[in-house]
Amino acid sequence: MAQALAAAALGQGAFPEPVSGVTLYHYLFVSAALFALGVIGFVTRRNLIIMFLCTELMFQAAGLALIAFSRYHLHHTGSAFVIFVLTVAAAEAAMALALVVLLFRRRQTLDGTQWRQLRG
Amino acid sequence: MLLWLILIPLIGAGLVPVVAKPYVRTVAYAATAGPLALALYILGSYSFAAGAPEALTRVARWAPDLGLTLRLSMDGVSAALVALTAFLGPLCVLGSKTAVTERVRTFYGWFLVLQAAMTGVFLARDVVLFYVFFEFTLVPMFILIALFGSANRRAASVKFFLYTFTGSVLSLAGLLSLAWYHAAVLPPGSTPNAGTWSLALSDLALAGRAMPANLQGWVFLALMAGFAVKVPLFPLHTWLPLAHTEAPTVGSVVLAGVLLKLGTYAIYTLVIPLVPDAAVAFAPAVGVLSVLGILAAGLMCWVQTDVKRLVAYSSVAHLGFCMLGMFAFNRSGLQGSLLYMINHGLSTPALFFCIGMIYERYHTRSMDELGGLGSRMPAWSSFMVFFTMASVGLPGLNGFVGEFLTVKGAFEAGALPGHDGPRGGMTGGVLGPWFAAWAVAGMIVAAVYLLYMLGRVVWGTYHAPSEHGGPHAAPHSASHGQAHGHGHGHGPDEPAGGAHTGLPTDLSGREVRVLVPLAALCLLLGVYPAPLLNMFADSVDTTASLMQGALRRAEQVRPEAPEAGAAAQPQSAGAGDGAAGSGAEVDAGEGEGVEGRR
Amino acid sequence: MLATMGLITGTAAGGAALAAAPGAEALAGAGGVAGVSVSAHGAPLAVLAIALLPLLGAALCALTAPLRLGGKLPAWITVGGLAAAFGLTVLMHSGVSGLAAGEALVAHGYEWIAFQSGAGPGDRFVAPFGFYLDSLTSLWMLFVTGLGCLIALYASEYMEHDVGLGYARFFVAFNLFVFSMACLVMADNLLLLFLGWEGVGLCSYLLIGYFYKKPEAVAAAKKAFIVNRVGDFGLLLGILTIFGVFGTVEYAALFPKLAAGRDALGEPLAAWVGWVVPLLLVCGAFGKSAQLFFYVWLPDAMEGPTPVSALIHAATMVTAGVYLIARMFPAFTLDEQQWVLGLVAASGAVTALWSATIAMAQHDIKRIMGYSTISQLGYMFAGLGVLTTTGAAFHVFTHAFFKATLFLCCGAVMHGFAGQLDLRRLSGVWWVKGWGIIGAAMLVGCLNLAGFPFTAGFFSKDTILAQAFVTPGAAWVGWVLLLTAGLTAYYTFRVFFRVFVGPVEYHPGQDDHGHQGDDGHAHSSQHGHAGGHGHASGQFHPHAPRWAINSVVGALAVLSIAAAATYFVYPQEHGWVGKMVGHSTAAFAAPGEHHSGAHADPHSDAHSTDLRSNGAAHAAALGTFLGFDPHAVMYYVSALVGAVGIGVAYLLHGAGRRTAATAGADGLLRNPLVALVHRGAHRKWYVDEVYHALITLPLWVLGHVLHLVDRLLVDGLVNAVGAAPKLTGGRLRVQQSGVLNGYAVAMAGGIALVVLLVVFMTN
Amino acid sequence: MIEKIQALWPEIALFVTACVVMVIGLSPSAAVRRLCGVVTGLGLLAAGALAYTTPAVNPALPGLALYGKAMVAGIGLVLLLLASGTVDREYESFLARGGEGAGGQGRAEYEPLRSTKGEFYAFFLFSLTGLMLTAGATDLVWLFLALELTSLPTYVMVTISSGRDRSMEAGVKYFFLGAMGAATFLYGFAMLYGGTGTTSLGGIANALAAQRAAPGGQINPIAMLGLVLSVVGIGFKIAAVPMHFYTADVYQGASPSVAGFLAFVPKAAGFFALLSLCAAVGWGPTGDTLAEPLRSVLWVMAALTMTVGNALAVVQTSLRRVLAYSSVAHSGYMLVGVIAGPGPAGGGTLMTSGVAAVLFYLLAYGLTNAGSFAVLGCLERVRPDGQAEELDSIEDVRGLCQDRPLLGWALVLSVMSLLGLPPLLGFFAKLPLFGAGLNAGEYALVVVLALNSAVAAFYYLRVAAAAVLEPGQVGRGPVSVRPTTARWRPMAAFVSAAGVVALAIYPVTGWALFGARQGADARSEPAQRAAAEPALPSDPHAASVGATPPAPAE
Repeated sequence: MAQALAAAALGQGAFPEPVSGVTLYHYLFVSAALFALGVIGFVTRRNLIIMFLCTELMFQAAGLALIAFSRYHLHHTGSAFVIFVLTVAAAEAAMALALVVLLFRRRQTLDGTQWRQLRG
Repeated sequence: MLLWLILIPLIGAGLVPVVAKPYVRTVAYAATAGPLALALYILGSYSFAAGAPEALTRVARWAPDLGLTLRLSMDGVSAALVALTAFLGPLCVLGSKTAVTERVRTFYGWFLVLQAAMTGVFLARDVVLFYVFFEFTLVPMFILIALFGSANRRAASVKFFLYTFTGSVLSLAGLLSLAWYHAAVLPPGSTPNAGTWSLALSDLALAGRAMPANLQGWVFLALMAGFAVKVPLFPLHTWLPLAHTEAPTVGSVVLAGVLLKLGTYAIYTLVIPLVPDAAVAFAPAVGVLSVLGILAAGLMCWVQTDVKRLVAYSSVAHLGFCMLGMFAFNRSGLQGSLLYMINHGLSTPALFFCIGMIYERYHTRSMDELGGLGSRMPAWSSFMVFFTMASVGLPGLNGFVGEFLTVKGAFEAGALPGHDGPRGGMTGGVLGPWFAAWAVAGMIVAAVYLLYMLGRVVWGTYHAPSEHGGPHAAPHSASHGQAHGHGHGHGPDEPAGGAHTGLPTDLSGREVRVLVPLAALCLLLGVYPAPLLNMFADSVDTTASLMQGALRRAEQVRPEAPEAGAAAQPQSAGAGDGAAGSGAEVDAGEGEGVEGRR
Repeated sequence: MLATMGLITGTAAGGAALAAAPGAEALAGAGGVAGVSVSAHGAPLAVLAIALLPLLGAALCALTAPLRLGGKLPAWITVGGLAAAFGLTVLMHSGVSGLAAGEALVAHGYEWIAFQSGAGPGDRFVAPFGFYLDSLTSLWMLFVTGLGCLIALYASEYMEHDVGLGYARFFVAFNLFVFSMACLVMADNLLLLFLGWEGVGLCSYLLIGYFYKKPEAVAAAKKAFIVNRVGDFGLLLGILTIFGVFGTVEYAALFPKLAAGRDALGEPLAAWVGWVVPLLLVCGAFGKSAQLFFYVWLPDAMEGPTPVSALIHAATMVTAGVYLIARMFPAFTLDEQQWVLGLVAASGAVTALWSATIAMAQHDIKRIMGYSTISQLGYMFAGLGVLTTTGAAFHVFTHAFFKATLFLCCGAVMHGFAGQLDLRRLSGVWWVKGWGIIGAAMLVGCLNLAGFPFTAGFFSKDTILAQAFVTPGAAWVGWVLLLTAGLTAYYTFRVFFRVFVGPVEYHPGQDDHGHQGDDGHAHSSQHGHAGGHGHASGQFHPHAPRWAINSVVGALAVLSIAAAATYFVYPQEHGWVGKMVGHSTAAFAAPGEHHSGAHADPHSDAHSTDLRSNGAAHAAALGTFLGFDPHAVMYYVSALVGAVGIGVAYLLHGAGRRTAATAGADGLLRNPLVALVHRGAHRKWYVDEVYHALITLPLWVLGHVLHLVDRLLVDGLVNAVGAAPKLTGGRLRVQQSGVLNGYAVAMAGGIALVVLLVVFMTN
Repeated sequence: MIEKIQALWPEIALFVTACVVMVIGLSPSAAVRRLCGVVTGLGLLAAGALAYTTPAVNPALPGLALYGKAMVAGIGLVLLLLASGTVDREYESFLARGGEGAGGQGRAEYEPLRSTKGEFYAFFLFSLTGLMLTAGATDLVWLFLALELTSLPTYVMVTISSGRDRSMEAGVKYFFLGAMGAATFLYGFAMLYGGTGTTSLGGIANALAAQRAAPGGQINPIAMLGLVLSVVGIGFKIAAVPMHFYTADVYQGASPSVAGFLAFVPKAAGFFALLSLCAAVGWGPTGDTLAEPLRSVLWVMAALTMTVGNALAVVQTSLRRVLAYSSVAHSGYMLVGVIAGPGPAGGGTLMTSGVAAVLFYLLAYGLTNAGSFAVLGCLERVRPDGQAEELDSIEDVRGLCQDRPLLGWALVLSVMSLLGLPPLLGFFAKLPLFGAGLNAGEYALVVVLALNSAVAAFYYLRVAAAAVLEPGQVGRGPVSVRPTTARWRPMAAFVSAAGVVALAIYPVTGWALFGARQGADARSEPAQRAAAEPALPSDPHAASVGATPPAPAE
């Protein structure tokens, strides 16, 4: 899907010289796959840590796309963006782990679905 | 001065929570008498023959970024309705003296707010300002019903609020779409302020008339969504019987007296002049609904056992006349419709007052439980009969004039067959004799149900619920009758509803003072409606001229049908429900008749 | 109200001096009216006092209740006011009688309803409070105020049980009635006529329901008002149509247009106007005058106090329909075919016969009189229908007197015998001490009603009968009326022979004028007659009428004889009434009238405003009575028929009667066929039941159905719409499971949908 | 560089304040700790003042930054009043009592680890810093960072707000779903960057305009996908369908003070971001429509958001959930303004500008909503086990107008204003949305908006009715509702109520609206504007702050 989109959108198939064998499509495909995996993992897993890792996967999918585009456009904006994304991801990771620890201390479980007192 | 009409009750409402409890009612009297005096002064010193007097127009800045202005003005129509509002105010305070004994501050505070809001509606000449007042009447009314009503009050108040609120939000959308059209679509220069954002009624009226027909139609529907509910136009009326039945007496009085008029007034001021072509296009439908309302609500009245509910349903029927006259678009109809607003605002509140007085004594409104009060309460019965007759539309009392003129308007808003062009009184339009005929049939029904009510409540042998009946509910033995042989004329010293009401058998002087002004006005307006007719004349003239123009336009647009089959399209659609079969002949004539108008 | 009077009369007296007002007004009116007859079209405002005096009387009577002015003050106020009004009317009559034919005086009070009704400068709707005075008005007003005054006097005694609040209530309504009737008759426009029309309906309602504790009285009052309203439906639509076509409701402007057959724009009328307008007006007239389909209210109206029955339901109000048709007669002759008049004649004849049959089988003497009133109204309508407005008006005039006499006699009996009205429980009343005048007056009334030769009733009935045979195509009407005349004589004298002559026997009635005394009324303790109406017949003493009743009844009896004299006053113009009618809008030369030797009057054509070619057309095919000239032989025929009726009545009810309850007629009832017919007639041919089943019940059921629909369907729909958010919310709430993954799935699904949407839309 | 810094003075002020607060919050002296709130307030005041120096950074929406920052500072003050006393109430009173009770020792030592006050206020300020940054964002990177800076502290605030399980649950839901939302819009940003080749909003606008101007006239599908994903992802911040699921759970679980914060701050950030993105796309050359399918997505989101939010609110019994779902619905209303755009060039008044409508609505909503949550936060219900909990159920406010008239009427005013009942602030906020929607030709959406406004009456009326109509509880058996010890919170309620009324009265409305219009003005033409409105006050910033008297916290 991403391939088709990119083909339609950018009208050109190949990266500039150094990595000409691999096209933007491939990167975008991988990125989309990563994102989809992240989503699927996020919705199917119950373990909070795994769920968090899945969100990291989504972040990194975006990061991958950014780098691919950055290379594609031949400037470093996207790469710079990725640095920030990594930073934020790290901050989130810290918070997530803190939260998980807090929750675990309360309930002795990492199952996210155990927290369902609030609903309706 | 106009601002004071609104501010005095508001100031009163502000004082009510802070003054000492015994003075609450005094404040309420003052805050309702003030506007009444002011209104009388205005009526006395200004002539409305040439539209709104310059001195009674006030424009102030409010929120320029929203195009909002504090634009108040008073023409003949609003003057009359403001006067009606102000007139009912002190009577309500007087009439609620014994009925409201708990949470007095809340009651009078909100009542005064209600007075202010209703007055504001009639004075506003900026559509959003109008809407602000229009909506704000809901809150005090909601509280009055929900706090001071009877058993099922909560449901009634919620239904009242939600139903009317829902409709009026759509009305707001309609009003704003007019403003948008004025600001964004209308080419600058085509009207004085075209191209600028304005919410002034005068600007929007010009904009609305310039709208294409289909857009007008949508705007019309949006506006009517709110206002027709308020009127209430059949079949959007179901909130009304409930609200009336459950409301406290004063609530019903104000509801019937003024609040319903907000709807008809809004249609008169905001719908018809703003989207005249759509009004013409929808007039047959409105006409049919009005007539249906007159007849169906009338028949429904007849099977009620709750007397208050009966009167509530009768309001639906009555307002049907009002709408019918208004959508006749001729001077008779409009005059009648406006007059009807005032008249209904006198006679129906009076009936509610009467019923309220009974309810205070016997704590029931069921005609199965209570009846034959004529022997027990002759004074009350006299008033009841009087106001019922005003409501029936007896000539010589106020109800008749309006009723006759609305029916006359509806009759003339068509053409008589065999004559090309309007004859004599005929003005042409989209209603016509058949609408009038059904409406007049509604007058028969009115007699049926109102006399049915009189027959059960006033006439017949006395009976009342025993647990509340007080001393008179004792067995009707002959000796009892003898014992009270002379109690007839001097009932006032005998309590009827037991010690807890402290009310005399028949009306107290205070209650008589509530009813006498209403009766006097009913009679006066019945024999001498000229002051009101003159006050309305200018406004009616403007509207009627406008609408006759719209009718002509509609005529030109309408495809020329070859033969007598040229029944006006909306006409045949409108008459379809009952008048169709026998009305075909007349319809055909009308189709021809409306073309060659003067 | 006083302010209104001041406004109208323009005199200071009206506004200021409350007590002195009647007198002052009367004087002013007298001078004014006398002086005015010379002026052509303006009349002094003082004639308005004819209507306003009763109104003032009503106000004063109403005031006596809260002021606790006891005694018979209301009655005296009423009698005085009406006497003054009568005096004014007489003066007005003298003024009006000097007018040329077709001329009228207009007294313009103020503009009741007036406004600009169209865009043009002349498009004004005006319905003034003003009076249109011509001889027709004058004729009606003379007996309205005159009879009103007399009957008020009668009522002052008759109603004495109710001294207290009810007394005042009675006289308020009574006065109001005269006011309304005056407005009806004297109005100078159709809308004011409508005011009077509805006003008399209201007063009728209030007075029928006077004994409001009797359920029958309340029901009867309601019925009267509603049936009248049904008629008013037609009248109001007629008024609207007239305004729609002619652009005016004022007589002064309307009649020339009607005469010319032109509408408001001066163009010829469409054909439908000629029958639609009369038909609508007739609808109103039928309602008020209790004609076919509408008559059901009138018998029930006998629940009211007898003076009311006499004044309203016999003499005046019920003749308003006749007045309306007479007044608007030009509208009835617009059409070439005049089939509406044919309808009027037919329905009049059928009503006359129909109600006469019912009257024959009733036992309640007041009801018999009620049905007889309907029957006589049928005569009047038939007279109108066969084009003798004169005959109709004359019958109205004579009927007013003799029927009032009859009712008042019945009322006296009722008053004296504690409400007893059953002819099987009363006998030989004439022979009871103190009842002489009543008995004699009753005889006079009965003779009149039966059409005994040389009574007033004889002449007036004869005029109609003869004309029915003359007018082409109406002969069957004549036969029906003739038959009815016989029946009338029979049932009239049935009453007379059973109640007033024969063995003396009486049983008191069950109630005291409907006062059950279960409330605070206790009348008996107030006027010293406690026990006078004791319910045990053993000690019952009839309560003989005193001076007021006797004098009024006597005077009326004399008047009803004297009325016959008017027939001979102006022979060229068919008597005094004929002259009056001939000078008014009702003038119409009935076809063939000039054929009659006795009544030859070529002038009458001169008054005919609108006959156009009709007279000639009709003249070609005038009817005869078995080959004789009807006008010549009808005297003898109707006298014969009347005599036969009286004779039969004597045979069946007079001869050889021993007790009150039995009579010779009882033997007849053993014949099953007769019994069957008798039962049918006694049950009023089940018309009430049929109406109830066909009209009332379906509408009532419809009301319930609508109410159900309203509550379940309309309100249900509203509630359903109102419940929609709640239902939606309930559904959506399931999604809000509180489970983290569930939310994630929903959000991911949403994102996926959006992505798909984008892909779909961009490709 | 110095220009960039100039645009950030308010943020810098807040950041510095945050750092200071974090430090003094750990002070062993209770008096110093008490200063946290005051310092925060001072910081907000300073930021508000400095906001006036903000230059027009975003060419598409030059006024947004200034207005946004000023408004954030103003509403921030109200939120601060509301947030006061959220954390450490029990601990501080424990210390004040000298450690009696729970601790058992004779004298309690202050343990910095047990105190979260400093952090809380610092997070409060960080979040507002992020919000201000969002308002001034000119670049996708900036926007991403600002949004995350806004959100991350709120996750912590939710979790620590009440120390109960429900807060934890709220925190975990909020955090995890928030991370998913963030990933979504990040992925969208990546695609947008890919499709346009730049992260600068101005650059993106140029690129998109060029794509549209090219033959074929379509926005690059990748860029469009990016836009839509960004919008949907940001939908989490504004609690729009389909990203609304967390809302009620989180608002209910967090303490009312934090819920009030959540209802405004992320929402405002989301709308700033949405407006910036949509401005980059442009509402079409004549200012009438957004590019498809972005418009369709927003349209569906708007319609669904209002409808779902209202429908869910109708069936709630918890007042916090009612307010939460209503906040969803309000987002839907505001999306109408986003769709409508700034209206025709030079087009007259606020009534035609959807952007201005959104900005004004944010102000009104923030103020009003703070009031309603403040009333909840002012009171607590004592549960049978002796634990006290801030109000939750509608039942708890029964008879409030009789028991505590000031609070009760403040609640009623807030709720009625949220309903949009004239003549309260909410009505004047909703009015421009109607106007703008009509102006953009979105008739159907306006009808949906109108009907939803009516549906909203179902539940707001219920709340108001419970407070007004029910008889008071005081004097009728045991009273379970009592005031909390957070003394400043009632002030938030009163300020909000006063604002709800005052802002409806000329000329205050004029100022506030003028500010919103300035903020929305896409085409900076000061001279023209001055000519059009000669009599308006010259200080727009004073307007939005002016309605909220500066008040120190704690």
